Amino acid sequence: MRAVSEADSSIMFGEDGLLNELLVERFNYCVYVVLLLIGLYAMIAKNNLIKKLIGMSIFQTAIILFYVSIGVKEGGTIPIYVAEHDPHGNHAEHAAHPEEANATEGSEENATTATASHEADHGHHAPRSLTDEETSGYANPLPHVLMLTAIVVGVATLGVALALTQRIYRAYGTIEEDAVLAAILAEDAATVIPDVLSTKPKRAKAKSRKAKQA
Amino acid sequence: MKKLALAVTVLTGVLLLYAAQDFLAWGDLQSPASASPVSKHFIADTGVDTEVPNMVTAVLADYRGFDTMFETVVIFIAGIAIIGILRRTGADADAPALKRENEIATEPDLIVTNTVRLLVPVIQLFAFYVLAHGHVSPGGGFQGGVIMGASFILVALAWDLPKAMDRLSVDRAVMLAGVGILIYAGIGLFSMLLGGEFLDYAELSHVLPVSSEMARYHAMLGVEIGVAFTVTAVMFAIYANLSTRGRLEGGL
Amino acid sequence: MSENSIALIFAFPLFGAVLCALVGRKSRNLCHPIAVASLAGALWGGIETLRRVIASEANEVSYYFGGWNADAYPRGVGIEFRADYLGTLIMLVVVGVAFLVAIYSKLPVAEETPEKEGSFYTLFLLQVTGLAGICLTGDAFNLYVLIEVAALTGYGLIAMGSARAAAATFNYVILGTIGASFYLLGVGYVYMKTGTLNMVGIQEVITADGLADSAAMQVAFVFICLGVLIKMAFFPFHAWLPNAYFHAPTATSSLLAPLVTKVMIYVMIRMTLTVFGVDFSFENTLWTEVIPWLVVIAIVCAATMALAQRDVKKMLTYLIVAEVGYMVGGIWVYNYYGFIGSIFHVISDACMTLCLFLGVGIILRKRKTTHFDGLRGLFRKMPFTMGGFFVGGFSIIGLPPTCGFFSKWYLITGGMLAERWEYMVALMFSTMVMVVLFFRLIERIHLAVTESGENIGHGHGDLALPDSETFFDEAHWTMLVPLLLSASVVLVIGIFNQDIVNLIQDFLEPFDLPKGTDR
Amino acid sequence: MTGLALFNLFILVFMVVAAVISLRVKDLLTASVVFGIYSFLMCLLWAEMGAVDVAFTEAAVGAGVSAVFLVATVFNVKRRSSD
Amino acid sequence: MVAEPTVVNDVRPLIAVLTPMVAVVAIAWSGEKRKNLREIFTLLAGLVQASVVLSLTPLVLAGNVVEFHVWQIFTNVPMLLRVDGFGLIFAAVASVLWIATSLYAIGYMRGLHEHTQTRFYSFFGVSLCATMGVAFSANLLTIYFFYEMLSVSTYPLVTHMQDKEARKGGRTYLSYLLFTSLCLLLPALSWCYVWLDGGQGAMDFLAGNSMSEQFSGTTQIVLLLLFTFGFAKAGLMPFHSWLPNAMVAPTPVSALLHAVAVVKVGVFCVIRVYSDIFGIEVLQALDGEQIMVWIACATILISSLIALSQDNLKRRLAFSTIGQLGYVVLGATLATKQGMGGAVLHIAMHACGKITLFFCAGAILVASGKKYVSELRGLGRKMPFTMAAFLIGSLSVIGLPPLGGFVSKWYLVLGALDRDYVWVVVVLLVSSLLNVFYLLPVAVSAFFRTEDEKEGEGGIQEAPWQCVVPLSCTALGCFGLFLFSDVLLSLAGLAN
Repeated sequence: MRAVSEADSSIMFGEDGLLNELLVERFNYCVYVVLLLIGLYAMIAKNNLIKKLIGMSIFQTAIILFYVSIGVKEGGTIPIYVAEHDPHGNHAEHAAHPEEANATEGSEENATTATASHEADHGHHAPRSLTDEETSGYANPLPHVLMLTAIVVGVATLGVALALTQRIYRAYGTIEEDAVLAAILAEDAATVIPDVLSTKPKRAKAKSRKAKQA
Repeated sequence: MKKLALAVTVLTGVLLLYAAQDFLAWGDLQSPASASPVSKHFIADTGVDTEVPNMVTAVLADYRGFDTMFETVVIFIAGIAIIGILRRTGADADAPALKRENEIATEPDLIVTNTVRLLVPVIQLFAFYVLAHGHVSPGGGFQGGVIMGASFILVALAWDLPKAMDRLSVDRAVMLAGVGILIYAGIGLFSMLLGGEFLDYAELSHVLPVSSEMARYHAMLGVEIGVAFTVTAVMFAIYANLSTRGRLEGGL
Repeated sequence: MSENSIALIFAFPLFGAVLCALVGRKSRNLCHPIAVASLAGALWGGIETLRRVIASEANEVSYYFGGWNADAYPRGVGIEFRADYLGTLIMLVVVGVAFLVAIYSKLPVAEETPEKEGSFYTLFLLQVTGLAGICLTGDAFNLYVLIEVAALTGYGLIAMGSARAAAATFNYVILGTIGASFYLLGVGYVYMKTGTLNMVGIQEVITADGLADSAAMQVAFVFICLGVLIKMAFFPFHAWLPNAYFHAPTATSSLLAPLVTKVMIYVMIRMTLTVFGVDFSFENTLWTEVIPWLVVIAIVCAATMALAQRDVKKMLTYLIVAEVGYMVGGIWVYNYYGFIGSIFHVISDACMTLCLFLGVGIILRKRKTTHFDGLRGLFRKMPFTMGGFFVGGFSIIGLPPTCGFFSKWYLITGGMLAERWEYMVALMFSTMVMVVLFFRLIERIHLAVTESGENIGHGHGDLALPDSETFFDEAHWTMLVPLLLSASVVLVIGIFNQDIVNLIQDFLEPFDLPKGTDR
Repeated sequence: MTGLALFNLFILVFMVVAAVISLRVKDLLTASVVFGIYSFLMCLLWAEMGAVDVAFTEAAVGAGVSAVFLVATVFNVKRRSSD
Repeated sequence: MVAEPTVVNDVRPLIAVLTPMVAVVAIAWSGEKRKNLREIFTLLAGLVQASVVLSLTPLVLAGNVVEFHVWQIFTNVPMLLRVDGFGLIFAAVASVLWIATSLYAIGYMRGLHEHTQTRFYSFFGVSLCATMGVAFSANLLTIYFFYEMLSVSTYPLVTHMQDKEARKGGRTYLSYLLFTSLCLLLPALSWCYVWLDGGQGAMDFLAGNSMSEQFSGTTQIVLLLLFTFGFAKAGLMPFHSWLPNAMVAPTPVSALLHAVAVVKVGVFCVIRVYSDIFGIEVLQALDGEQIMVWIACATILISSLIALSQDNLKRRLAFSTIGQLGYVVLGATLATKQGMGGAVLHIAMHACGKITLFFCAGAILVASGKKYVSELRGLGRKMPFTMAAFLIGSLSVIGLPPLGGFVSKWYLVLGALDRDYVWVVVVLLVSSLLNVFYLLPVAVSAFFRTEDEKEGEGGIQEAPWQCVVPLSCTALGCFGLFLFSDVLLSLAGLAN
């Protein structure tokens, strides 16, 4: 239903609709860029590890926003079949009236345009491939799928990174990058190379041998 | 560092704006992404191929099921990795714990606990609904799993971790996560052994009394359940480790 | 089963990993055999795949997960795996290397990450799954997912070690995420312009719609290249690599160091050749002029930094960075021999880096340090280990008949063909640096002289060692055998390089790269 | 439409504001919570764009679990941040 | 060199190359414990190798070349072993002298109680294998393989003493040899590989030279320079100073490797390139090729002058070697049949003479521990055989009949006259004079100057027989080479 109503409205207030579309569009892309840059900057510049990670999440969500914006279609509804395209119509009925099924084949085209005819043949059709104008009524599902994956990857990365933060805190007692670096440098300065090849006894032996020779 | 970051950011911004000149009109129906045969096929023929009304679920669990399998694996990895990182072994195990800055009062608050006691069943029921109804409405394995995991997390938040671990211990959570992956990959492998490609659910129609489309439909439910297992378990395991620095005792 | 060999490459390690996770807590010593067995299975699948690719007349085999094959449905509806010579060869290297490391890792894992075998081998196997998948996938977004699989497992594997390792890993996480996200962003732009994610589909659309001069596509290319360059630790972005690999547990660094950077090089080759296409990638004047000079800087700087190290393992990590420069350069000199060089160097460098890191692992285990001061007399203590180690070393230098010589030969030839003298000079420079590095090692091991130049001991070859270090005391066979195997692989690949290069040539033929015969 | 556009605008602006706040505030707990708000706004935006599943996931994962993870970590490490 | 020879396929070249490697395994297996067994293996390997090489002579004299295809390195560049006259001469010299040297080495190493002798003999075998490989290589890549193998395998021998002099020597040795071979030679090779139709024309020594039509004059000159200096084992100035530094090695090493095998490998490669890659006609047509002649002459004169100033006997011999190598390179650069012939001959002649001198130096060290020329006064009384051999060796190197050195120098002069470079003849004469000045005084002072009295009359105090026998044989060899020089010439296919 929603697809139809929006289509009507955009026909009715074309100017208005167009303006808004433009406004939204510009805003969307700009905001996606802005958020992405904010996140990127925070990832690199922030000194606090958790701040870095928040930046990371913002960075990723910005990219997701970009993908979702690709999938948007003018007047497209959510990618779930509306009732008259639902593959699971009443099959029993459909089996009962095969000729009606044939009739529906003919009456598909007006299915999208004439709202009245929907109730008539609702649920009376087998699963069928949608026509072009019907497909244009739905948002593009592929970016959504991709971004589901991206969100999950994002939270996984966040979790691992948070675990690392705690590990670092456990070892160095701080989560400020510069402090951690300082601690590491101190640690390096403190570590001595294990002297596995101490040659003291050998040396002595050698001396004694020389002494004997002399 | 700040200057470097600024430089990087500015460069990236310039690139992005340079690309922005090429953007298509908002929601353009003729944009390659929307007009490509692939996306057309998803919208037009999902019903025919799989009889699933929610295209996203169909694409997620069937057309791009391989992606989703590895997405689940990613969650699994995160769980294992976090346990591996925070687990204390050897000399590290009995290292004195750094004391928290602001220790929370230990005995749980009555109102909170009672509310949670009321809420948790509802949440879990809803989780099952989201999982099972994902074919025809928004939702699916991930969302259901996350909500389910959240219910356990809620218990741990209201009381403390052991209370939650009575219901789902971390070891058992790892088990559960593995089982989830086994379900997913197992269905894929099974359909391969039935003579199709890996994850080719249509082959399951040889053993299920349904058409190949409905086989895909049901198999998707199966893999979503697997995903839900893994996500539930791992979400809780991650929280359990993060909230207690891998010690798995005491509350937040 | 054979027609599903591609799926088996993943099925074996995947189920193996889950198994490790399930039995890991209870019976830890089961994990190692499980890992070895499942990798053996994967290896069989890989070899089977190569056999089928050679048998197929198009020299490539497609596998459609979920059965959404391209002739019944629009291409790119499902996820396609496309095994051609390039991908299959590198996938084989990945699985083979992982197999050797798995055998090798028994003792180091038990000693360095006690009580964590379950988690370790789970992540280990999933890492292999991810890397092998990257080599075969024909879907741009699936590639991203697999990159993240490899990255996350990598974080876990490295951070399992010391706290230092965790600190190093954090930088890796940040930079790795930036890299992967840049790649994702690039793929987003590509999808926006082409409407498909299938690599072949993208290529078709680019040529059909003439997208070569589209701003979005160019930016997409730049972002993808940037992302991959960060992931492969190309010089200005190398900051994460040395520390991460240096502090990582032995088994981890032996697995990651040979593979991760090389696989990313493969991604770059894949993107430039088959996704964006030769014309798009190399006819543009902007980056074809910039990147070769970046390469020169990268090689020179990395080699110089390697020169400054006093620790074998640290030195090797910088060598990896330098080698990355080689291969990127081989791509961007843009001609037939350059590409042969890069692809073959990916293979050979994986083998020789493996050889070196296995050797270093043994040294670390025997002497508790890899610092130069701890090396004296190792030729007498572990002749076989050091023999294998230096086969790898000579291969890095590029002495015949090790495989390093041949890959370097093709790279030099490519640079000469493109008349990229600066690139050749950089190659020569780093070659000499590596000569210095490895013969300095030989001196430290072989001679009885301190670095400042005083004699130790009383001459006549007395190395003045404590008695515990004087006599023959070889490494445990589980560590020695993989090392010697990898060393022999380095030699065999070198001696019979013609057979591999023939496959690479068959792969490169269709792209009609400049061959230089028409001068 | 106009209302929708305004709604959109409102969300976009507030998202940027939330992002900046969560990065600038010195108290990490506040930062985490504000980040949760940011995620929630993001999920509203996506829902409005027709990406219901993504919105759903983001609501559960981004605004829910991620925020909880952050909070959990913040409680286990220092709460104050230098920047 | 040989126009359209008949090719005989035979495995013997491979056997000759692999014999030392087999020996190495046996040597390493027998180890320090069973030293007699170990040294028997060494001698045995030498005998087998020499007999195999010599058994090829009749085939080659009949105008055939013996080939063995090992494996395919690149498309149309195989790993190919081929025995032609030139290669056979070099191989024969090296393998025969190896027998002498290993006998000598036994006496020397035992006499001085050296450490890790097993390592010493093993790497000696490896380097001999590499030398054979170079001698029998059929194309540039094959030759490059064995060339590098030789560089690396001689390093442990040079640093045998494992002290800081050894480190210095070893560093100079490797840095010179590897720098030149990796940074000059490799580009030159790949240059040929790229531009000369995928290698076949450029790489193989029988393919005839396609240089002149493919390359401009300047390119050819650059390639010529790259090749000549790339083979730095030829000791051409300014890439010569690795040789004196390598003298820290034990004397057998200096004797066989740094008077015969290694340095001769260098000049051998140079001659190969000049005669078989470029070809005499091309070189003669190539203007600017005189640069090479000048460099060679400069090397000869300068090194002789430096040799005069050296007091350490081995260093003096080393600089003399550099000068003599200059002769060989000169012969090649003259680019005439005579010149090439002279060069080929001089490899054999100088090998025999110079190894004698080194043996003597070693024997003196073993017997009396003396290293410096100034210490040798009156040593002739104590070590008559040694010093007699020394005298013969020096005369041969100086080039007096009836000794081998005379023949080769004679052909060099002829070659110079063919190109009517009179000044080259002058250079040759002057340098011979210098040879007289820095070699004869040693023998003379040994025989005719009375030693200072404090060391009483000890009668004859020779080095152990394992040392004396070989050096006497090689001394006699100098006469033999003079008599059979025409055989060598006909082997080189240059008899006129």
